[in-house]
Amino acid sequence: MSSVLDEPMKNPYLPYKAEIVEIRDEVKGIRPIKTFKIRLIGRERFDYKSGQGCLVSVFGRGESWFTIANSPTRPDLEFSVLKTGKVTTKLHEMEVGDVVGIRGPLGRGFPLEEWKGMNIITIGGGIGQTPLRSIYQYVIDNEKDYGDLTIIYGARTSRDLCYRDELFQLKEQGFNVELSIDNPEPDWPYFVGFVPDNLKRIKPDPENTIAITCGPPIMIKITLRVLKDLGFKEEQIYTTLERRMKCGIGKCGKCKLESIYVCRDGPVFRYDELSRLLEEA
Amino acid sequence: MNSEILEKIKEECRKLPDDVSYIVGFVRKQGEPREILRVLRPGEIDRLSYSPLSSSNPSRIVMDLAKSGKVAVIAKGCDVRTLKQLEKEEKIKRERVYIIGVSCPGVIDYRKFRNAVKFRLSEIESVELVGDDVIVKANGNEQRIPFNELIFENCLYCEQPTPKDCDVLIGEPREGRTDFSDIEEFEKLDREERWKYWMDVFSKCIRCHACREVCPICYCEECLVDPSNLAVSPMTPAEEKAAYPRVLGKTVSASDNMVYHLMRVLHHAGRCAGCGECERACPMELPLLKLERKLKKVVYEVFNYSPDEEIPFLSKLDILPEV
Amino acid sequence: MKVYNGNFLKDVVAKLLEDGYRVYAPVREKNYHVFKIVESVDEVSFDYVNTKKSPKDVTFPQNEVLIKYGDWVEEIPARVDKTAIVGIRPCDIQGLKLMDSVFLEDITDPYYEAKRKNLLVVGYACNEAGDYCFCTSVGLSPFRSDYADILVTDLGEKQVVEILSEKGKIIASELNLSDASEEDISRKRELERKVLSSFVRSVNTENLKERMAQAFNSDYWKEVAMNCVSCGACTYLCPTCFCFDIFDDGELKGVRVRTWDSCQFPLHTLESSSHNPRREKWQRLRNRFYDKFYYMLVRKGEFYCVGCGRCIAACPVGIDIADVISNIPSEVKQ
Amino acid sequence: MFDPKIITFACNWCSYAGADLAGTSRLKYPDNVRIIRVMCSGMVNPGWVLRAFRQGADGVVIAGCHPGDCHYTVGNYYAKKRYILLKELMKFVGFDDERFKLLWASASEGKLFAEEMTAFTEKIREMGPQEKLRRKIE
Repeated sequence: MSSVLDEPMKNPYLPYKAEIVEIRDEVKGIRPIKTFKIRLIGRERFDYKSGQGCLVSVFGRGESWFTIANSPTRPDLEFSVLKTGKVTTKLHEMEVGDVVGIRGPLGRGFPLEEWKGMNIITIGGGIGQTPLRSIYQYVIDNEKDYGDLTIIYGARTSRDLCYRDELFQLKEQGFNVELSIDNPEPDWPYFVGFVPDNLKRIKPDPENTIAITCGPPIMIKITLRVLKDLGFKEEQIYTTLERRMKCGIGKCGKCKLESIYVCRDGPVFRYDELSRLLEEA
Repeated sequence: MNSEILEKIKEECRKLPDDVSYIVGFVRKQGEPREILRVLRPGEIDRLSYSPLSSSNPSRIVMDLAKSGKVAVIAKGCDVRTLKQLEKEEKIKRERVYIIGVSCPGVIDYRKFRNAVKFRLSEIESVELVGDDVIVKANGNEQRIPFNELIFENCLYCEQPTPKDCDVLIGEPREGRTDFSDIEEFEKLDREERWKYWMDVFSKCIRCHACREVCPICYCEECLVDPSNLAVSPMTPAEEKAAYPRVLGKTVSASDNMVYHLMRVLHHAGRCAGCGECERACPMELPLLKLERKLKKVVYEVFNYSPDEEIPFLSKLDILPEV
Repeated sequence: MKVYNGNFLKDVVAKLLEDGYRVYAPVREKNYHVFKIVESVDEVSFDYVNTKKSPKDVTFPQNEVLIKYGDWVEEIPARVDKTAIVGIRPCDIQGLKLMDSVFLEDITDPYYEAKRKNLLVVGYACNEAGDYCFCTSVGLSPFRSDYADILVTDLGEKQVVEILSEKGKIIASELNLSDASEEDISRKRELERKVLSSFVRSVNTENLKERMAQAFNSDYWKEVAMNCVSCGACTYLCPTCFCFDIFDDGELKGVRVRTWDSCQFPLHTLESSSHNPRREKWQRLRNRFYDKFYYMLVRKGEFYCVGCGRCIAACPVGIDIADVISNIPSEVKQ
Repeated sequence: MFDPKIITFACNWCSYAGADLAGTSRLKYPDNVRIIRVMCSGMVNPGWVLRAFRQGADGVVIAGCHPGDCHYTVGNYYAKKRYILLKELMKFVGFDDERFKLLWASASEGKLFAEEMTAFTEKIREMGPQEKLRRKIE
């Protein structure tokens, strides 16, 4: 009996059918990361904003939230998946052509329209680079609307750097890309140390600038302090929060942070929205 | 009667060895005659209370506190047996616990009490056990109820009302008895009647896990059935998390609830002291002790294992029947 | 305001059964009452203060199959037929209203809506407060509700029937009601005064928001949670606890089931990176109190506790929400 | 004709080898028996037995070495203890405990293994499908 429940648009729990068209190995080793390029089957891609995410569904295992890694100006949907649990392990075993479920776009994206004409700085750590990649791809594709772009990104070791070749390519094209790794390695020409220290070294000018930071909770905490010291006002800083996400539509209560549903009112937040919380986010 | 016991308890608490940093005892709840377990400092002895409604088993709290300091505990017969079992499983060091044993005539089932008492719970001032009657006093008048109408059913089959290995004993010793007549009665039913009975019981279970969380010997961080926590660390490899042996998830039905309870009870073989916390905690008032007592009957009769043995039941392999 | 000679509640159950409704009504189970689907009127019993479990599982069942899957989505079962709940207390009706505002606003939950829009709600005003009731402290009344279709007050040999919605009018018209006389109304007022005086518990909610904002990092919450065992009894009985989990049962072929979940279970917020925003039991317990008296007040403008007292009765270690909220320290003990 | 599903946990050193021997010496036993190889019968968790019944198995057998020849000396004693406890509880709650069987079969007893499996399958076929613990939410 087909009812309102049968169409994905009407039933927010029903995933779109989609297939994997390309798999790229970003990082190998014990914490492998793969980027999946996924195309909806029999349906146009929904439009979305950078920073929004999808719940990728593997029937029999469950669903996991991944921020969309590519900008809306680029084709299909890309998700970078760190192998860490039930769903992600199954995803890492999948090949091109396998079918997955996609529920999205979910959450609130970055307000890129408001940022027109301003400089953009992305500060990423480890797998946190995914939403930032969506931003700088969008900024690059609309270069004339924005000021200059700075990409600050760091990881544990050079092997853990996500989107490494793409970032080196951007560096050659003249973009201001500042990479860093935590401990020294033989042929590593760039900065060695944590991302917030790299940020202190670069000392970006807060005038007419938006800073977006994403990564492990500790890195975000220190980065926010460094940005405040550099003179950034709270309205100029954006970040994303990591929570357990299940329904993705602000109902199940797993992602609740005080009165905020991170999956519905986030995961993107302007810093002043978080500073009023009782608990330190 | 129990006001004398309370005086003796307080007296003992004043003579505690000075290295005792916590006292685990009962405190009367505000607004109703219920007795709540509380961790008190040696200075707060006058907050202590004791009545036939002091039914909870303090072993769970003692197990946590004994890790960081010496604990004095006011314990009944079944509580001491649980402490002994936890000591057998090296979860508690005996020298870390100072046991004030109280010989127990049986506790009141609060549900029966609430149905039988004619006052509002907030009006009740005291509940005294005098001889075979419970005297309930409330704003001036008094109600006298026979104790055997209020007694917690499990206490009728108590094996050890007097704590065995305790530092000081209050009240004169009482004899326990091993009696499985209720289980034998139930086993007379034929298979389909038994199945129908348990299906009716487990169709009411809402899987709130109160029975598992209050049980002093159900201390695993992660359970095989419907876990409410997973023992995960940042170093746990992804394959291990992906391959968790999941016997039962969150699906709820009479048969799934039965799998949940069978697995929970199976792990109590030879360990359960019969304190009755699970049945008291169950919001849907299910007869959970029936399963535990059946398993205890099997452990005693088929394996003839006695709980006072030093070696835990699971590691004793020379008691297997020949069949 | 109408009046019905005899037992309107029982007769309306019979009527609804005739009209093919699926009727939830209170049924006595040994020691307590529970809402159950009844086949005939004689199963029903209305002499209760409140049911053991809240009636939230009428519209939000403990297990609900969202999707049956095989090689892809096989089927989405959504049975939609006329249902009615008879004998629901005003505090549980408020619970229903609070649940509706989460499930039906912003993004509508179709499974919930399929059940909710076909539900007829026949409320039953209280004759006497229970040992743990404190609904008047959270701004509710034991004998008024604007969210039911019909509200019935029992005067003994007759029952006052207030029709509050179109749906209610259609059903009520099939039973012969007469207008309430002055004497009926004064008897109802008299009963209402008696009920109000029978409350023994209350919660001090005066400048609660500031007190809670200040007390968030106080050690008070560690003391309150000292005995807590993090079981789910309070949340599973609570009419305004509707957190849920979605669980796939079956590797290649199976069902994606929505099931109740509790913020008291660590697994509720455990991330696969093993980070857990509420790892300690006192954080989880504090979260339950703050969610009902602070967070949802900030978000939805209403207390998300209806004062039914079920969690006080069911707590195995005697944690009492009324005492805990009333005794929140005003200045923070650091 | 009802085709039962039998799950057998066969210990790697004795029963699994016994099953192999039955196969190599062309002894027939019904193919409804699905064998899961475990390193020792003592490793079989009673939860897996209940999970098998929940997933729709009609019969479950734990096959291990005879008491005394266990490769890990005491594995089969643990298996026997758990078997007795679970079987007693099953009887108590009214589940058909004949569907749950413990079998000692050493590596050389291929014939015994085949006969036991055939007899057990026939008995389960008579008893019919197992509906009691099967998961109800389909």
